[in-house]
Amino acid sequence: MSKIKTDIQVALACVKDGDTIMVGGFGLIGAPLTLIDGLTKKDVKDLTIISNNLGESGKGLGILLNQSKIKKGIGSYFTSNRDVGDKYQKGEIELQLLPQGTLAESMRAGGAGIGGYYTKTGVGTQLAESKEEREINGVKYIFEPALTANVAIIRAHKADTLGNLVYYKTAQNFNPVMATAADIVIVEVDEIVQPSELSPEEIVTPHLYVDYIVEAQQVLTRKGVVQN
Amino acid sequence: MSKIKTDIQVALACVKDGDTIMVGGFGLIGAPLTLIDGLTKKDVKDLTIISNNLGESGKGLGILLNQSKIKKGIGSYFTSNRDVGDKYQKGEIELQLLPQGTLAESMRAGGAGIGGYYTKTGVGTQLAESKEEREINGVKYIFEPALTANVAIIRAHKADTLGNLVYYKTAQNFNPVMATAADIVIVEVDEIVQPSELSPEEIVTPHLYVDYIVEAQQVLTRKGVVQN
Amino acid sequence: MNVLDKKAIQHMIAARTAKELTGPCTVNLGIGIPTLVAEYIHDDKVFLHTENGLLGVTDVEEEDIDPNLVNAGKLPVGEAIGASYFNSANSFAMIRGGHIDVAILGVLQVDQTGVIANWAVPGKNIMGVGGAMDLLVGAKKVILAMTHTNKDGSSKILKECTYPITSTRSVDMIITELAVFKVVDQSLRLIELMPGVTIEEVRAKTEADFIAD
Amino acid sequence: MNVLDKKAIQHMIAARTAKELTGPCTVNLGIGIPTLVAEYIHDDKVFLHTENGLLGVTDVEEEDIDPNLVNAGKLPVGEAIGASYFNSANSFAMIRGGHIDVAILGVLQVDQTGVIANWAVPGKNIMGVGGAMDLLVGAKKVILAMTHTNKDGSSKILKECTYPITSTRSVDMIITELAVFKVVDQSLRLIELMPGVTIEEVRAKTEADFIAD
Repeated sequence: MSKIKTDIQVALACVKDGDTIMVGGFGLIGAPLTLIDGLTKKDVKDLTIISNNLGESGKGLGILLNQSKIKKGIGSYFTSNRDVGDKYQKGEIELQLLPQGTLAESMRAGGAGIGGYYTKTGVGTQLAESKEEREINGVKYIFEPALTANVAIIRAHKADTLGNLVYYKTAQNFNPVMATAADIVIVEVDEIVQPSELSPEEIVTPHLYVDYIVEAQQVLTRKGVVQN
Repeated sequence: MSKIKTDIQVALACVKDGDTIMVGGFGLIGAPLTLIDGLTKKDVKDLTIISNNLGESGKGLGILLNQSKIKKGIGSYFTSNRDVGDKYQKGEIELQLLPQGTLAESMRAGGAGIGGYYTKTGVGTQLAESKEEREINGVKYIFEPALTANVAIIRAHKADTLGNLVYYKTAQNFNPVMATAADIVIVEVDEIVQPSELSPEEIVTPHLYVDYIVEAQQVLTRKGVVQN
Repeated sequence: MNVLDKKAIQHMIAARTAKELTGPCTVNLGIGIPTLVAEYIHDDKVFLHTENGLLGVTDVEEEDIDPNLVNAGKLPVGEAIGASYFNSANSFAMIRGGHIDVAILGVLQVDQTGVIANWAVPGKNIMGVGGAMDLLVGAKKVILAMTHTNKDGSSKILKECTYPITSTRSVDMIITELAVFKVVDQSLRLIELMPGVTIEEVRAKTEADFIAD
Repeated sequence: MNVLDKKAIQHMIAARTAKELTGPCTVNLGIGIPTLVAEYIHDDKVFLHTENGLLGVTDVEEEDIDPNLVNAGKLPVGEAIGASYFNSANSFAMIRGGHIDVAILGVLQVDQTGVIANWAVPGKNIMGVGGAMDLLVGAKKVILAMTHTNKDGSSKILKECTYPITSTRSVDMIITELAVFKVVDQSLRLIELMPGVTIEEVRAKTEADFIAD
């Protein structure tokens, strides 16, 4: 029973209406472009998307947004896609804005079995208005609950056939954290190699976190996103 | 102003009476044996030691214990050193026993600016008796505060001259986490190399966490601990 | 009980426990009898995790022993193909986050609801807990691999634990040299007798109530 | 104000800001003018951190541009010798844990106690916060590198912020094309006038109260 899937839709078969989906990437960098494209071609709705941003206008997650498949977005920087604001104004999407560090840390907490944690980030600001405040050793913190998801779609550089992952430069970003925080983790990679080809010290995401592996068909290059 | 120190006592000059010190290692594996030896030769008292265990009887931190330099021990497994129990019975040492995962996670929290967090580990047990319980999404958790220290003494495999660190197999254990959670971090290594010799992808502890580097003089081998 | 020496009994328990493991799965082995289980796993999709920082534990030849490559019991181990190393926080994040499929543990006591005690003895100093509590809350399935009785012949499977419990979570299965129990709805169900063992012997050596179909 | 075009003003601010950075130190540069500061750092012990996962940011030649190697503004950057990569959780653990020495930020507004607003404008949708709040609570020292006024000539240094604040923490220093202020005990202290600028000009273009020695 191999983790490797050649059909993107087969890999995405686990995604259901109403699911919460984590989507890796910082803008297009390290985003699972092939799997996002797959989602845009899948008949699914009412998704909650946890991702730093919701793509750009008409690109990546922006397509999914315009297809009205996204019920709610949880992220730190929606400004990169003006359509998000328009949808929000019209009441067509719920948004939860989190500081970028809180977004990352809450997913790490979710992956590590932590129910929630106290951070100084956001204390005294609008983003903390409805959040519990607590003083610990004389310092004010706010409570942030863990974030988890049904499915994470992420991007890595290489996977071995067991599912061990290594990443490429700043295309790492949220991907390793999301790999820990979802029930099912689907990764797209530049290359699938044999287990002996990744050294035990360089593996960032151990295979126990990874359920399905696909080869990237859409790749970010200097010329933009191209078909691989 | 190099981070590299050739004199162990110079590297340990920052350690003061009453300090809280994190000490890496899982038993002797990955323990900073040279720096621990240095502590046993330093005139210092009332230390709080955060370490998985307090060495073995008359070995490593066990020497420091027998020198009565340790006021309090925070760890997960003191059983490896029967002297700890004797001292505790006589009221000569305070102990705080934490589940191993809580020990590691609390230090990570300390290093990451988190004030405290909720874990399921320990709920309903003796170790949770004085701890705040909270239900999150119908699941019981207990509150654990972050752990930080004045100084961490840790063990790595290689350091570059900037202070970037890589570790060796299971000699990693608590060391990378402790590197993040103390005001001053002193590391002992097998080898000091030039920055270009460690690849950006293999570095586990970036140099901003490391203050002083010494070469290991006491090394764990198949024959036990030997002078290097 | 058959006339078996201590070591043979331990191996018998370990061998039976190994049969519960079919890959793909990730398994954490505790100290003692659970560690022996590794010798009886012949499925290369059963991946062994050790909480001191390695996924992909395998056995090691005497000549390849590396003092810095050990399991949670500080015994030398080897590194399987596809193995990876990580720090203690990440290792326990795997455990506590529910990413380990099976934990195989030893215990001091287990009660008839499947709740265990394996970290402290009253009257003695409470000196070590290690990763026991983390594994209990985190592993998807917990199997006990344990001798049925103490040295003095008293049952380790009790109506109620007299030692401090490790977690409020019930284990899933108990494997001893006499029998195999499943814990179903917080009660013990005898599902198998070990070769040559009678149910009367199990009843005689088990303080806890259990259901035998 | 001298007759300088927008770009020249930005570079002037960036160049002055760079003078505040003496190694060894780790510095995070925000988007906009702060990013330009990198061009004026010539101390190889000033290490640049970018929150999307790189310590050791350096400039990159056009022919070496890698689309997967960028800074927090998604601009292409290079990898310095001794650089390292990490995921977002680890990167923000560095920031939030107090391991970044200096953060250089742009703002929409700063008040006379040094509290800033740089993530939201009332009446517009609140759509992006990024790492601003994290840097404010985490960096040991925060320096603003900003134009003194808005396009319409109104002051960005106010008695009180009218936009939502980013943190209750006061920044440490404000550097504009007109002047340099230190924030001492939650009040602004003018410590330097930029070349050719008079204190009268600064007073005219600053709504906030400040102390000039």
